[in-house]
Amino acid sequence: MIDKRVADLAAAVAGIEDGATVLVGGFGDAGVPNDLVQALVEQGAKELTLVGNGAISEVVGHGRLIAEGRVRKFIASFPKGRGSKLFEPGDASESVELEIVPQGTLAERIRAAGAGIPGFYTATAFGTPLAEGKPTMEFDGNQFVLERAIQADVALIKAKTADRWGNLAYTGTARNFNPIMAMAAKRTIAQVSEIIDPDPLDPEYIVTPGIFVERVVAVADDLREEGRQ
Amino acid sequence: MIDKRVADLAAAVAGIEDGATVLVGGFGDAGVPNDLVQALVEQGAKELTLVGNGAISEVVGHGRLIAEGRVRKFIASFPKGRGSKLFEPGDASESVELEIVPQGTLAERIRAAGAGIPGFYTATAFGTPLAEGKPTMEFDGNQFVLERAIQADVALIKAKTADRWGNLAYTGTARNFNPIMAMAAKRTIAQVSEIIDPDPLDPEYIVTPGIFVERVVAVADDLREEGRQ
Amino acid sequence: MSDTKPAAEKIGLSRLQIAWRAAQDIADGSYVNLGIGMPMTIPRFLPEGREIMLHSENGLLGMGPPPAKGDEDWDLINAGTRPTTVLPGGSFFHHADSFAIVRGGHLDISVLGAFQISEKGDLANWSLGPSAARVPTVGGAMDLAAGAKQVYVLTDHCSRDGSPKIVKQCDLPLTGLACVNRIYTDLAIIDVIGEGLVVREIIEELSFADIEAQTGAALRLSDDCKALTAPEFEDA
Amino acid sequence: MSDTKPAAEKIGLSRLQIAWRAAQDIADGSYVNLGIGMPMTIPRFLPEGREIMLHSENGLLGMGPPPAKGDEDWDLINAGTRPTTVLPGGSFFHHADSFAIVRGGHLDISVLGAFQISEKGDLANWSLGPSAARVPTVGGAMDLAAGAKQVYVLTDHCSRDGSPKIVKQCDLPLTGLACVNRIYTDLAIIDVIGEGLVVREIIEELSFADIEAQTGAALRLSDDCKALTAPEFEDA
Repeated sequence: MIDKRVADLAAAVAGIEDGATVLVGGFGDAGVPNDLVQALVEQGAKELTLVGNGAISEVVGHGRLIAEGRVRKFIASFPKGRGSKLFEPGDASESVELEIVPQGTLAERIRAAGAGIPGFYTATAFGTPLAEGKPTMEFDGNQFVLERAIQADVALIKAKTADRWGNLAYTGTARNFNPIMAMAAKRTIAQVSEIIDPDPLDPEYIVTPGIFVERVVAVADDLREEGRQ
Repeated sequence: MIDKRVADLAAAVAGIEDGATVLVGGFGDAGVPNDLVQALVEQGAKELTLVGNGAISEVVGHGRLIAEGRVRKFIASFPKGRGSKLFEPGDASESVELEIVPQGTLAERIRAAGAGIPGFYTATAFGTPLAEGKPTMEFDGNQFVLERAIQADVALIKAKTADRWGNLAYTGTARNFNPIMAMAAKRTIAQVSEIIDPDPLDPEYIVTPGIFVERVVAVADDLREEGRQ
Repeated sequence: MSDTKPAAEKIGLSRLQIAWRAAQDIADGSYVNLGIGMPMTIPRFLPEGREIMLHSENGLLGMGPPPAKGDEDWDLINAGTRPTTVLPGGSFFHHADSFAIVRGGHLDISVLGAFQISEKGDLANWSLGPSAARVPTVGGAMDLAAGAKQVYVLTDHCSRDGSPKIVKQCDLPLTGLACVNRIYTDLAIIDVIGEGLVVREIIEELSFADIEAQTGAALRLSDDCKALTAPEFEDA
Repeated sequence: MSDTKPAAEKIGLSRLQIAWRAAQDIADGSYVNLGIGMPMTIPRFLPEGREIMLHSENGLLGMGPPPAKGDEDWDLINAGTRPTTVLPGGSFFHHADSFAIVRGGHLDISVLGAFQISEKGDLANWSLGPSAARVPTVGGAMDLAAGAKQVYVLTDHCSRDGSPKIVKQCDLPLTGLACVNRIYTDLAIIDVIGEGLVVREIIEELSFADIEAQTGAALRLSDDCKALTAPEFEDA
């Protein structure tokens, strides 16, 4: 029987190893698996390569892992969001290696990993500092940059509803990076507001098929930064 | 005001030019825009480059265009489906140039065109006759083939439900190539079983956002091969 | 001496007026992405009777106005991470699909801010250089610059120190090469076409020579150059 | 003379028995794609109590049994274009997402047919060569060969003319290089591992030498080689 449900957050993040590449979903306050991140902080994994759009806070989400000193490298498009106190001189985050990636390229590099595409060409960033050192190729008279897939060990994602097969549905703009991160990691762990059972999700309305998901954990009252419930 | 609805099939296919590259959706009997194809036959465009999974029949769909002598080149993974009488010696289709593409590569080449990716690398077909003459590249010790986007002038697709904004929802495996073809063409024309109005489709359940669609036409009693309604 | 400086500071469009003017050029039925800052004020100035679909790169097409206080849904936010709403006909999608819309050339217009624009339409708008800040942030700017059918830039004509923002060649880190199609400033509207920069509209207080004096690149005057005007607005 | 030939034709597993034997090796919870032909008969032989999600590359995960006559929905078909059903927990997706599942390495097992398999695990199963038919058809075979975590091949050990299908090097057009992990035939089960072909099971009627005689490539005998057996089935 297929049953991706795990009992609690500790079980959800068990086995994530030091040095892992970890995708963390979300954009702004929407779709960030804050509870899984908190569980990962408690689990103790360190020297992580963290991949996500950016840290909007040092209290929850991506920024929490950075503030706790668990991140060796951060691959992001907007690493320091409005209101974040990270990356200030003297801060613990100062030693974090940063790789800045255009947001669309970041999304496509993640999706590529999930789709078995090791590299692809894009016009984005051609001729800019963010394409420096990257191979280029001309197609039909225009220049493009070769971008590589971002393979990951673990994805921590958030969705609204799951079933025991690990199928996921989202809400609003909380979808963002979560469905593509689910595809890109060897092990995808989803926190959801609700797990329906025994009936499955409607097959027409599933955004992430359960094949991409290893564990789901229900967190009804999810952790949010104050005033952003 | 945005209103993608057109009155009839003739209006839907108006303006498609000789020599156009035309994507036609569907797999098997599911999701093939047979009525749009029939309208295109009547409209008269010829010398077409046709792109689709394959022709399962010479009576409807892709095969109809081929049987009518409108196709110069056919890019397909399974050009002659079970039961098709095309491509027999002496047949009018004998002069059609064929480009055989692995089904997943075909899908990804179409999606790439819609996503602004002129080329990508894939393991599929490496070392086989279908990769002959194509550039290759090594990533992490493995060999991959460079595949090019399939840019198109027109996509003829089929969906189940539309709204006036051109948003589309599908049913079952009739989804297949239709959503990615919608992204890949300069002009996407959709036949649907029903156009709802004035209420729009639920934004959570839309598979093809209306930005990818130029025209929608309602065909309640769609053309199918006998016994496959 | 003392009466010229205040006058020079007063002339030209306000930031809201620049946004208003750009809004007039967005046709009915357009699909548009609005960058952070001045571009985001465009929606309140869209002429009535036009239905324009706003794209928010975090996965939303058909973005509506901000919600009323108390109605915020923090799972429905805009690219600036603030709560927003969805209009009838809107849709949600994931980030790769959202940037397929951008990078695949499906947006009619992307409206961006600028630090510098070159005479070839190169844009610099994401970084003031390696020394300016410890943490660079690019977001979707490079995708929006490279991908949209038309890129409009909304900017003050000159920096606060008076130096031109429209230059022969950008010295700040680039966002994209030859990507800008039209520049709306407080003083003029300038198109980037194959041969260079063409001035389409100038505020009534200034001459073409005045615009040239405040621009760091060669300009051509359009044959049918018009007066750049806008209604007065109270700043919110 | 006359009593050896009929005996030689009778020994070995039937096509249904080969499918049955392969089905026993598919673990509970596996995600599996079944190719056209012999692989498609596997579902009826899956041991009870195992929940296995079948992937159909035309956009379906959780494929069920064929519908009852009269219940066909021609918008819900399998990769062989015949009506099918969807089981609880199933989902629909478009072709690029469906092949992302295949090519991204998410399927546990892809089960394919074969014309030839080389000792390195090269597979030829899509074309009998340029002269054989005017119209080549490849479908998803190359994606399934390249993408799945494990590729199982179900095949008769020899062609109808008695020539071996397991060969040193394929002379038919390849489907994929070094992609096959395990071969189920009417006579044996053979694993492709780094060093070559290892025989895991042989039918009781034959010896390792017999298998070698019907194989065109070097074989090694597994230390714990077992008897290959299967229950009897009536052909449908």
